[in-house]
Amino acid sequence: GGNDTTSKSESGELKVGWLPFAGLGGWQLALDKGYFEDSGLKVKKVELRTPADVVPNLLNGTIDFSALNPGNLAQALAQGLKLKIIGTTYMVNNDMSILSMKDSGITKPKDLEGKKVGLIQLQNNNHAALLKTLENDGVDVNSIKFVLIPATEMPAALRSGQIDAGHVLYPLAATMAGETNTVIENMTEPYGEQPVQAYNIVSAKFAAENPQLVDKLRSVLARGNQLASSDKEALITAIAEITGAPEGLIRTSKLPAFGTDLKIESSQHELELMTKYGFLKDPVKLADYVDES
Amino acid sequence: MIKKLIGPATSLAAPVTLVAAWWILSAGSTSPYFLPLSDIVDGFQQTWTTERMEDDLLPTVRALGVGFAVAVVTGIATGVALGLSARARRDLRPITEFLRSMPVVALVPIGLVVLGPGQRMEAALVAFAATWPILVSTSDGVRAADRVMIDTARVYGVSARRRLLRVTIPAAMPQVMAGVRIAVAAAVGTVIVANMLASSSGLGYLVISAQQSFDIQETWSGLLMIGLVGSVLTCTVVLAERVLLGWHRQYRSLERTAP
Amino acid sequence: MPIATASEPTSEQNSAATAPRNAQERPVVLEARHLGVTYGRGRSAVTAIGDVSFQARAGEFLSIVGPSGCGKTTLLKALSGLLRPTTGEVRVNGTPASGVTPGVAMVFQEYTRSLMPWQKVRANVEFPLRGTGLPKRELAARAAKALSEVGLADVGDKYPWQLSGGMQQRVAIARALAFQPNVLLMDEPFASLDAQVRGDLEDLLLHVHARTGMTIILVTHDIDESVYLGDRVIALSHRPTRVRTTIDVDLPRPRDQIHTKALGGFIDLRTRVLELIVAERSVDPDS
Amino acid sequence: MPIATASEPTSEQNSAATAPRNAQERPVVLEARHLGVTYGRGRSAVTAIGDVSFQARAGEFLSIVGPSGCGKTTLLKALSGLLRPTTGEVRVNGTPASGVTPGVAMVFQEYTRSLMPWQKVRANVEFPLRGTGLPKRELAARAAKALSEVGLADVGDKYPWQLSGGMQQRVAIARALAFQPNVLLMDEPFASLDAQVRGDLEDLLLHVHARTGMTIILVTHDIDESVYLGDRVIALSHRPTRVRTTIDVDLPRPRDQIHTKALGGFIDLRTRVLELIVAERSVDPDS
Amino acid sequence: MSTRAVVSTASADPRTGGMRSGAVRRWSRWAEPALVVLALAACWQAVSVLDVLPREDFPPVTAILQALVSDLQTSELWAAVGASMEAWVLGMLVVVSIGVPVGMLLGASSISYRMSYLTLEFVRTIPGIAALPILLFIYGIGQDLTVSFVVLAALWPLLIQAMYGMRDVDPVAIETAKVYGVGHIRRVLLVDLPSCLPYLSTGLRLSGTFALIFAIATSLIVGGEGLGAEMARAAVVGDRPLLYARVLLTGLIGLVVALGLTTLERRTLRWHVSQRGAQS
Ligand SMILES: Nc1ncnc2c1ncn2[C@@H]1O[C@H](COP(=O)(O)OP(=O)(O)OP(=O)(O)O)[C@@H](O)[C@H]1O
Ligand SMILES: Nc1ncnc2c1ncn2[C@@H]1O[C@H](COP(=O)(O)OP(=O)(O)OP(=O)(O)O)[C@@H](O)[C@H]1O
Ligand SMILES: [Mg+2]
Ligand SMILES: [Mg+2]
Repeated sequence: GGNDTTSKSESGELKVGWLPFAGLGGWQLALDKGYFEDSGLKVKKVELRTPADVVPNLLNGTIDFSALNPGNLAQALAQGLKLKIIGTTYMVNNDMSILSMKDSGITKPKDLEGKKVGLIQLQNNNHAALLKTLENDGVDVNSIKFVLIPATEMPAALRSGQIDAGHVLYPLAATMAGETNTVIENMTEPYGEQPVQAYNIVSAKFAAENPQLVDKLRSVLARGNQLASSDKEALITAIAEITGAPEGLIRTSKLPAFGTDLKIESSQHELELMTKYGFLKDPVKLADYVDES
Repeated sequence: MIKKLIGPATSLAAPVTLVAAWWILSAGSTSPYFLPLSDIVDGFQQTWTTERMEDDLLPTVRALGVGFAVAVVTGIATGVALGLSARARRDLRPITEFLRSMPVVALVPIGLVVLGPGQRMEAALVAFAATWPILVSTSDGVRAADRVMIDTARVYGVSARRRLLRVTIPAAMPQVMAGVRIAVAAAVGTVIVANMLASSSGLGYLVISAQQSFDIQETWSGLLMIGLVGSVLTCTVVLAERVLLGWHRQYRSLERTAP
Repeated sequence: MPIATASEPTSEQNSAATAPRNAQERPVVLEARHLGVTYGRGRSAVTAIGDVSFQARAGEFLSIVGPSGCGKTTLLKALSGLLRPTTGEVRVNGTPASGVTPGVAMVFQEYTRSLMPWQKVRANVEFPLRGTGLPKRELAARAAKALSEVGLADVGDKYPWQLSGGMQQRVAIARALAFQPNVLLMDEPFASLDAQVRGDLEDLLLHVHARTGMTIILVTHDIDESVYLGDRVIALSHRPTRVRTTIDVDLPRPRDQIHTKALGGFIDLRTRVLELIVAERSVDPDS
Repeated sequence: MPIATASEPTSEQNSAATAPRNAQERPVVLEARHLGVTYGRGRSAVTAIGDVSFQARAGEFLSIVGPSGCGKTTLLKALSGLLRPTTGEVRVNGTPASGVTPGVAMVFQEYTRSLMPWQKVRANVEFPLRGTGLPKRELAARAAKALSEVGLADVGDKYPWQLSGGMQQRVAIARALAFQPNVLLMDEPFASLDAQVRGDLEDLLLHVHARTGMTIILVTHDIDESVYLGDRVIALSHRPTRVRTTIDVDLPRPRDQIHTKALGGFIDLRTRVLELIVAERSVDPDS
Repeated sequence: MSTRAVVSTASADPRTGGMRSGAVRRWSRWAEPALVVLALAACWQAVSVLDVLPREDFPPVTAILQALVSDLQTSELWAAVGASMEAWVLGMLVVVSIGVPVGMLLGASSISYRMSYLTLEFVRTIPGIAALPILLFIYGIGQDLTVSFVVLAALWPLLIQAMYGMRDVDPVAIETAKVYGVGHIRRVLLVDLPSCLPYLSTGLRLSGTFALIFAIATSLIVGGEGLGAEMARAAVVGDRPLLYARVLLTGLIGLVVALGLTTLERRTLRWHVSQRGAQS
């Protein structure tokens, strides 16, 4: 089994499970501005590829903290995996759209009926939100075929006509500007304004053994997010650093929002929707897993 | 009579012992990823309903079967060609070695764009990945075929085609079969990767979605099923091998039994 | 080789069977012209055959003798077209040979390795006949006959590696006989046989030769055998090989073990060949 | 086999060299007791050896003759311990053998396949000696001596597959000689050699035998050879094999090609053996 | 490729090669493969330029090469390649030290073969990638995980080839060694191992490539350091020329590894039938 996370001495190095998402802009700023050092913390990035990799690495101590979306988080908690929420990483900011190619003739949700739609993950909170949006528009969702397409291949799949519409992430969406129609502007609309897209997560064991460390971490990450929400230029630089995309491209992309509110309520609503569509068996109460300072 | 029973008994002994050990050792496990074997078995039964088999097992098996069959044919055909001609081998080496070292993940985009997500793409990727081990082994086996035997056929004016089919290929058969067996693992791996990355159903999809929703029990069910599918494919290959290489087994086992 | 000449030996063979046994009148089937074979290149090159020329006429029985390692096997390979000579050429029916000569059968010295281990004995014997368009029945009949001629009527259903060395050698001979070639090349075909079987097979060969009029070139290290069987004995020198002498064997045919070997001529001939061979140094000159 | 008995032959061999050549007095080194070997099981079973018993005394030279496919190779394999007999037993120095007998060398009938193609000739000859603790120098010297004795002093640096059939056979013989075994088993070791080389090697064998007093069991299909070399000739019957007769060869030693073969006793003996063999049916009884 | 054409070239005597002059031979040894490569590159160029496949997603060769050249000048790339190659070397060390002895052991005796065979066949066909969740939990992201993937993928080809090779050792060679009293260990080293070499060499070439694929792809699939992670980086921002430059680099490394192993093979198998043609 995994190595032990015996209590980290206060001087110990923290390992962050890093994902190449713009949503980690606040964290990047905290790193760049030396907020960790200010609190006497040292951090090391461990690069991960997908949110699913976060949990096992947290549990076996390869990483100490990371970010996880509410859907995956709920699924993990429902399986009895011991995790704690210690803050908000970032929020959706009208930045998740369904696009189609200009010449496809698909311009509105109704046009998607009987078509193939590419998603980067199936049966998660975003998928549930999309279904709800479509239903709200009176679309027969059963006639739509949702297919899994790797995020990086979404533009290619659209261009070659293998899918009719799809969820294109930033900054890739920006590279397709001019080629596409926006079929659905904001697919997370059913979750309200700026729902939380990822929470700061630690393992329950880590939280129990290092309460002071967690407190420090919480405040450092909050400081980063505050800067991210107030200083757009700094944020763009940070995102450029994370994704490697040119700043110009980022400037033309929609960007996520940063804040510190936990918004557990709206997340709980997401879980209910997921349960409704059968993506989640057990809508755990997220509030029970928040690690209060 | 007893001899007949001892054979299967020895081959079953190790797996039975291992499973028993696993069962006992895992019984009290509390680790979230290492479930007690009893839970895994329960999960396996729950997961693999008829419906689930149709949705997730069948497409994968079909893509695997088609892709593998294509790989066997193209692998042997090209392998024989390359084994026979030093010049073709030399001229194509940069290309074959280059393609052979392509990770399937890097090829998914091309498959996706050309064939679209689905079984056709999966089968094509399987065919691609599984061809190489067969090709390499076949070409090596053909090169190693005994000269005296081939010269015999040549002298008797046996046509090139018959010489190939009746002398060179049978002589290369032990190597070819080794390649085919290696290809089984490559094929299963590839179909799972393709499933995971760009399919909305299938065994790989089941595992990845179980993983993403942290359903460890279902992950294990998927894993076991993958092992089973692979084993069935291997058994088919082994059966084919028994038919094709029956002589070889007798030939070699005979002297091996001497003290 | 053009097809026209390829079919020639057949007609010649038929005529040879009835034609007068005057060797000089019959056409040349196989000819070596200043043949030379060198293995390898550069410093490690070994010249196996230096310069060998001779002719084999249709229906002739040629024995070739020579010291161990002198290049007899190499010569047979060159004659059959398996090996391209380094210098000189092989002519088949007067035309320079290119590739393997059709209608040739060969019994290899490495007989164990020339049998396919995955085929049973019968299939091994039938193997060269398959794909020639011969009806299945005829094919099976020929194989069965050849096997019983070499005294192996009952092993058709065994694998070659289930047989003794001598039996395997006989299977290889049966294969050559069943093929009914125009030219039969044999590389020490009786090496692993006991005296009795060897004698029987020598007589079988004489019989087949008389019946079909095929051209036979036999490499042997048994002087008695070379004289007993051949129309001519070609004695080769040490490496790099040349033809040392050619001895015409003017013993009457049909021959048989008892009478022929008792003839004064036979004794004289074998002594002559023996002397020739002893005159060569007993082992490689460079040893 | 216990080590104590394993080392015995060496002392016996030394004493044998000096001891009076009275066969009856010397200890039995190798003994076959009601030996039987059956290949396969059930319907396809082939009984190669029916019931064979004989003894080989220290320093004795035994020739074994028998028709092709009768089980001579099988017998040698059983004697060496490579093959476990189906019935009966092999005794080494009076103890039932289990596994391969130490101090035995064997020249295989399939000599081509018994040479390792990845080793050059010299390494092939040295192969059994390596790991015996022999100093490198001694090892190289023995190999070189053995190679030159068989007339192959200059091919040490070639691979076996670069040699002719007869040369490969001589390499296999050189390997056995360099090993300096207590018991030497040879399976038609001269089959691929020309008369001259064959005669030379026969004499070499006689010489080595006289010098070291090793026990030699030679399978051959050449009657002259069996009588010329052996102290006794064991004639085997057809399959399932039994010992047909044992003939004591009371020709004086040292022997040599010219004088021994001219002796009246030699001619008589070879005729007797020949008659015995001819009395057996020429080919397998079931054919 | 038609069988007939290939067979006719093959049936020509290998010695015919000797007829051609050395210069021509040397020229054709490099020129012909190069021409084949050029032809294929030209095909891709055409496919891309003519928009048979979307040009944005499948950039022309020229753009890929440009990206490769500039990429090769960054130290990040070399660090990534270094990490991947380290995983390859470590993985191969484990693979060789387990695969060869275990494979030979299994092939040597029918009893050990029978006993292990079902278990092995089952375990072997579960691809490492499917066991990702479990492995990830055991090792966490990092070089250990990559190496374990490499081993899982590359062990079997070598092991199976070793097994088959062992079953194909000439019985007469074994009997020869036995009769001369060559001990067990020496027999394995001096008879079995060299006999198996042709098989092992095939296995090594297969394993080497599998190992390389996984040494690189693991960081593409699960993250961590390596060339795969660099590919992912290029993919995330949609820089296709750079992505394909890195894929191309993967293939080039594969080529180098394969040529290295082939050279090794030519050295160690000088005696083997498959190499003899080259000498005569
Ligand atoms: N592996 C085997 N499986 C089945 N039968 C075998 C096997 N090896 C030998 N035999 C049979 O056993 C008999 C004796 O074979 P063996 O090789 O001992 O004969 P031999 O006396 O050495 O003959 P030769 O003089 O031709 O070499 C033969 O009839 C042969 O068919
Ligand atoms: N593949 C090869 N490579 C290099 N040298 C070879 C090769 N084959 C044969 N030779 C050499 O060519 C010479 C003649 O060999 P060949 O086999 O023709 O002799 P042979 O007359 O048949 O001898 P034997 O009576 O012993 O069978 C030998 O000296 C041998 O070493
Ligand atoms: Mg020869
Ligand atoms: Mg024998």
